[in-house]
Amino acid sequence: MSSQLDDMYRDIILDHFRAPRGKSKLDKKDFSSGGHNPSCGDEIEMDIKEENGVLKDIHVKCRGCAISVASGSILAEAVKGKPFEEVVKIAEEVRKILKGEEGVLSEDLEDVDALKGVRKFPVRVKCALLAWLTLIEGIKNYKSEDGKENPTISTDEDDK
Amino acid sequence: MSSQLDDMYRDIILDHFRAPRGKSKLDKKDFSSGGHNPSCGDEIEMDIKEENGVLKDIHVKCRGCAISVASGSILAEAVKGKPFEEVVKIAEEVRKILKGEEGVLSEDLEDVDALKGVRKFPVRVKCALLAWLTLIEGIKNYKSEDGKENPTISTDEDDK
Amino acid sequence: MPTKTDKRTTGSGRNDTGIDTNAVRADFPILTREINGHPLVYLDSAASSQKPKAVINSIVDYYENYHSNVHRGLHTLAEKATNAYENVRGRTAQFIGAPHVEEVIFTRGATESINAIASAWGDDNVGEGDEIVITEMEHHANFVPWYALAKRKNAILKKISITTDGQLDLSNLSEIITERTKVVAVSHMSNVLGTINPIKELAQAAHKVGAILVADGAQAVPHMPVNVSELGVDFYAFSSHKMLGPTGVGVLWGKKEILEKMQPFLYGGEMIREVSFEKVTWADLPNKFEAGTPNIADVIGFEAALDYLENLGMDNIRRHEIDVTTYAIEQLSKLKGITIQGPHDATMRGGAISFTDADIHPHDISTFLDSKGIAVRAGHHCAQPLMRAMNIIATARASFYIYNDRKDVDTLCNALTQMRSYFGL
Amino acid sequence: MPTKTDKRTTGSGRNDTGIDTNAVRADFPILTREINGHPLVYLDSAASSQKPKAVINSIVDYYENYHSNVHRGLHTLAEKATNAYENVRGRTAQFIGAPHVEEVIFTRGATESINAIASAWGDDNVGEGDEIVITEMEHHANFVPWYALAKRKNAILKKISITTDGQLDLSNLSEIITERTKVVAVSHMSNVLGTINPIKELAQAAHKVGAILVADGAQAVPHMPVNVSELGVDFYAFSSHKMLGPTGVGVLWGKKEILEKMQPFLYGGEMIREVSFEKVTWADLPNKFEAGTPNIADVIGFEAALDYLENLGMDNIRRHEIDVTTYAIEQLSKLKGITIQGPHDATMRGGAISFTDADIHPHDISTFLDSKGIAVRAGHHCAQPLMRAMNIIATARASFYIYNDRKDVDTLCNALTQMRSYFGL
Ligand SMILES: Cc1ncc(COP(=O)(O)O)c(C=O)c1O
Ligand SMILES: Cc1ncc(COP(=O)(O)O)c(C=O)c1O
Repeated sequence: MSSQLDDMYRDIILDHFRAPRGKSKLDKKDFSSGGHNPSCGDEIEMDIKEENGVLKDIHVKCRGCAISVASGSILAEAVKGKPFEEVVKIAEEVRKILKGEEGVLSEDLEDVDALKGVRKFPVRVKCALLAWLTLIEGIKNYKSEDGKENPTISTDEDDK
Repeated sequence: MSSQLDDMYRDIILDHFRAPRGKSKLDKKDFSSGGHNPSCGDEIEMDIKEENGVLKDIHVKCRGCAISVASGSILAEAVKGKPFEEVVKIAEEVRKILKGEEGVLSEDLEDVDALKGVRKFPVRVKCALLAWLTLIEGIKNYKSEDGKENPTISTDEDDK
Repeated sequence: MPTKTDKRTTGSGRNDTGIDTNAVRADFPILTREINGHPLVYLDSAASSQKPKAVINSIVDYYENYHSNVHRGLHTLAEKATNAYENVRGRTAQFIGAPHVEEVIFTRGATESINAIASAWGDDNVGEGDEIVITEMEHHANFVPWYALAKRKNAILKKISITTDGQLDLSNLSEIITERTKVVAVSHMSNVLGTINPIKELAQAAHKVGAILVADGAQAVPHMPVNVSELGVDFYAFSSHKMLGPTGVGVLWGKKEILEKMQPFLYGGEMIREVSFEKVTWADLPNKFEAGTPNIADVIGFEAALDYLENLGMDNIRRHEIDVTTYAIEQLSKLKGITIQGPHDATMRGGAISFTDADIHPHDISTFLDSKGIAVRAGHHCAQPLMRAMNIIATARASFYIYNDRKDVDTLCNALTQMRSYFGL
Repeated sequence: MPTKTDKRTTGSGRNDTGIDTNAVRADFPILTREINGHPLVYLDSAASSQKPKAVINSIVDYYENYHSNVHRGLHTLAEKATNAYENVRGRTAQFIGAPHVEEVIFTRGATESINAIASAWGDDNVGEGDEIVITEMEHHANFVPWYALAKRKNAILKKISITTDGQLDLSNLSEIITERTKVVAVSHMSNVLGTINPIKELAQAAHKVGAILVADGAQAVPHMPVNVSELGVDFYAFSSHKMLGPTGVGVLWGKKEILEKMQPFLYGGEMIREVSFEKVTWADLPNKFEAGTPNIADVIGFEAALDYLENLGMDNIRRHEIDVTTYAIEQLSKLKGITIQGPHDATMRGGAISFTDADIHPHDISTFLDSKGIAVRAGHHCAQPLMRAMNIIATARASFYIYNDRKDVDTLCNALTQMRSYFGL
């Protein structure tokens, strides 16, 4: 079943784990969002720069397992430069896919697609989800409250 | 194993069950004692007449199973006319015997001896014990407090 | 597998109720036993049912092949055990018509389930002068927790009395369930009288005054189709061991909205989200109510019991029991000295039949029957208030289940006749 | 019976500690399983141990031959079941050196045992401003119940900190345990660090100020000789499932004088003497604390576990685990990137070894090891306060028991080495 192991830890995932993208801090951020996973201990923080409804730049700091780190890194790469509307749509599709529902990803999101392997390890799904849920929550919060407060989400609520 | 059944319900026991002794009420009583067995529902009441340290007469009223009724009847017959000292001694020996310890009964107490068969049915031991413990408690109480109060004992405390 | 059951029947065990008793009996290893030289006639299922091979096997299979502690484990065994365990939650929800899986909480038994409600829900929702309504026919499990709550809170414990034929007396219900009532706790089926209580009506009466209804389903779930949504109750409690499942497992079902607001009743691992010296936060349903390592093996065994029951069909089981109960009441009624407690119409009751003999104490009845291989229970059946209301000390109780048939009734009645002559009556 | 164990060892499994691991392994059906194409190496016994055939068989034997509800039953099966069940109480008392049989209360697990103490004893004995002392290394089961009690009562939760090598820091004990202290609750052996705590000393310190000592023995009883009288504790709690026994059974041991004064924590059948609407009186020990139908089958299975352990000898088991733990610490220490938590001297600790990798998260460690058939646990091990104190998120934990040997350590270490290269480190 080492092949199943390789399904989860695909080369793309391991590559992101070893050299996470979005590492460099932003000179200026418009809002932040944080998330954690009490049962795993995974923690993520992200700073985001906005310009005209576009996610201009993102900094992701994740302390956790290979899956959560890789997922944060893949996210950073996938959403940078995209309009928030599209970003949220992608994040929602990823959530669906990880939860085993139908979800559609455009072809250029090959790395995001690599997260699919996690589905065979149900307990790890929330590790992969953490970054995406944190981003969705951050954007929602930024839009509704002009980012006055940093949300903190906990993926254990998505646990069952 | 019907023979084991017959061990408990010996002819002597069945005879006492069908025609309990000590049924007639006393014209005058010096003290009373009551006992019950909450888990079984067995209830016993006894009135006793004393004369010069001798248990002159006894009335036993028992509502319960064949064993408790027979035991009360056997008791009535066995203790009537005996000095309290001897009565208590007999009751203590019966207690020992029913609890599986060594106990000695004089030869004239053949009917009391018939209670031994109950020992093969541990859950029924307290039914056989009820009358004897109630008597012991009654005498103890009469001696210490001049019978001011009727004790009520509960053999469930002897349950384990 | 040839079993002793083959000997005991001359005809087929199948009756027109859809249950083939002979086939069922062959699934229960213990039923081939002899007791005191006679084939076991087990008429004590209301105390605890026997277990089919499938239930026993599923426990063995679990321990031999995939035992591990559940939750949080990332290794294969932990995942298998967790999936199997959580799967039973869904099966249970479906079995009792629960709308949400996470409303099913596994406890150690009906007693713990009811205690959990009385303490976790009760402590927060019942105050001084409030009223708690129970009935005269409750099992101590649905009596003492409410008595203790009333004591703790200076609340008032009120009772619905029983009629002479062992039904709830609802004639003055509006005086009993009032604006001060916070909870009505009622047994769905009496373990002594067999009476099936009108839970749906009582739930409506409770809701009208803003109270909740707690149903003790320990005797009902094993014997008839139960749908908590249709009943409209707020909490429902029952035990695995009375419905073919292992000992050590119970179910607490509660409405999601209520459970979500309710405080935990046991604290420890798995029921928390975050723990520090400063602050502890609870996990979501159902974990909030399942502190510590659950009884994994027996919950999994419980699923095999659910499968077995569903395979027979709860409607068929109910029909079968009405048939046997009708016959038993008919036959027992013919016997000299015997009085049957509770409703005599089997469609209004379950198959637990309490009876007394005019001259012989229930304990002697039980001991005598045991000498003939017949297991019945005798005593107050953990229902002392009911005994008091009926003004009897104790009863003997024969209770029937899927593996019993009319022949067992005949065996019982013959033995009871012999008994009276044995005691010289 | 030829099992896969035969393949995995070249020499004898016997070491000089008196435990023949190969013989032991042959008694555990699950250990012949393959996981992901590799023979199972089960290193998760601190979460839950595997079960020997004797334990499984005793459950089967019970259900197939003498299942019945216990107590009050007068028929043969009820008497057999009751005797068997009650017999285990005596065996358990003897196993932990309890002076009185009736001090042994069967619960559903260590978690419930501790909750019972914190609520039934705690509610009556801890008041506003009183102090509850726990330690930084407690399992949530011995943390959250005390936290909740402190909240309920406005009492103060104080902690004994840990030293950097994972021991209790007793340097300022007299400041922590004071005249206001009502209870000191301490794990006998840490499930994360393996540390064996000085229970006897702590009990003395507690008693000096009139407090009681509650020991969480969930990890200790399975792995070393425990004598509650010698320890001088007031309460002791543990679980069957971590010591070869079935899930769903725990033990609450308490001093007779204390238990006699303590209120019940569950109400229902069997725990009462008399019940009426006006008054309820409690049964004597131990029944007062065992409301409802107990987990009969698993308590009986638990006895088989006690037999198995006693047959091996708890002293031998302890010696065997010191041997394996010593070797494991030695070998793990050699690995690049691996840090071992807790005491490094195996005579001061049990066989649960938590470790971290500098670059790889414990969850990835566990998942990787699982792909090699090795079961270890990863996470906070229900000890978040300890994780915070050690400033780590989680650990991987390999825990050893009677069926593990030095070969298992080798298998683990080889896999950990492969792991680092798999993750490109
Ligand atoms: C009506 C009723 N309620 C509650 C219970 C308690 O169930 P348990 O002992 O399994 O907790 C019983 C069984 O004895 C019962 O018959
Ligand atoms: C130290 C310690 N205490 C308490 C517990 C709780 O035991 P259980 O989950 O069996 O109730 C555990 C096991 O997880 C433990 O390791």
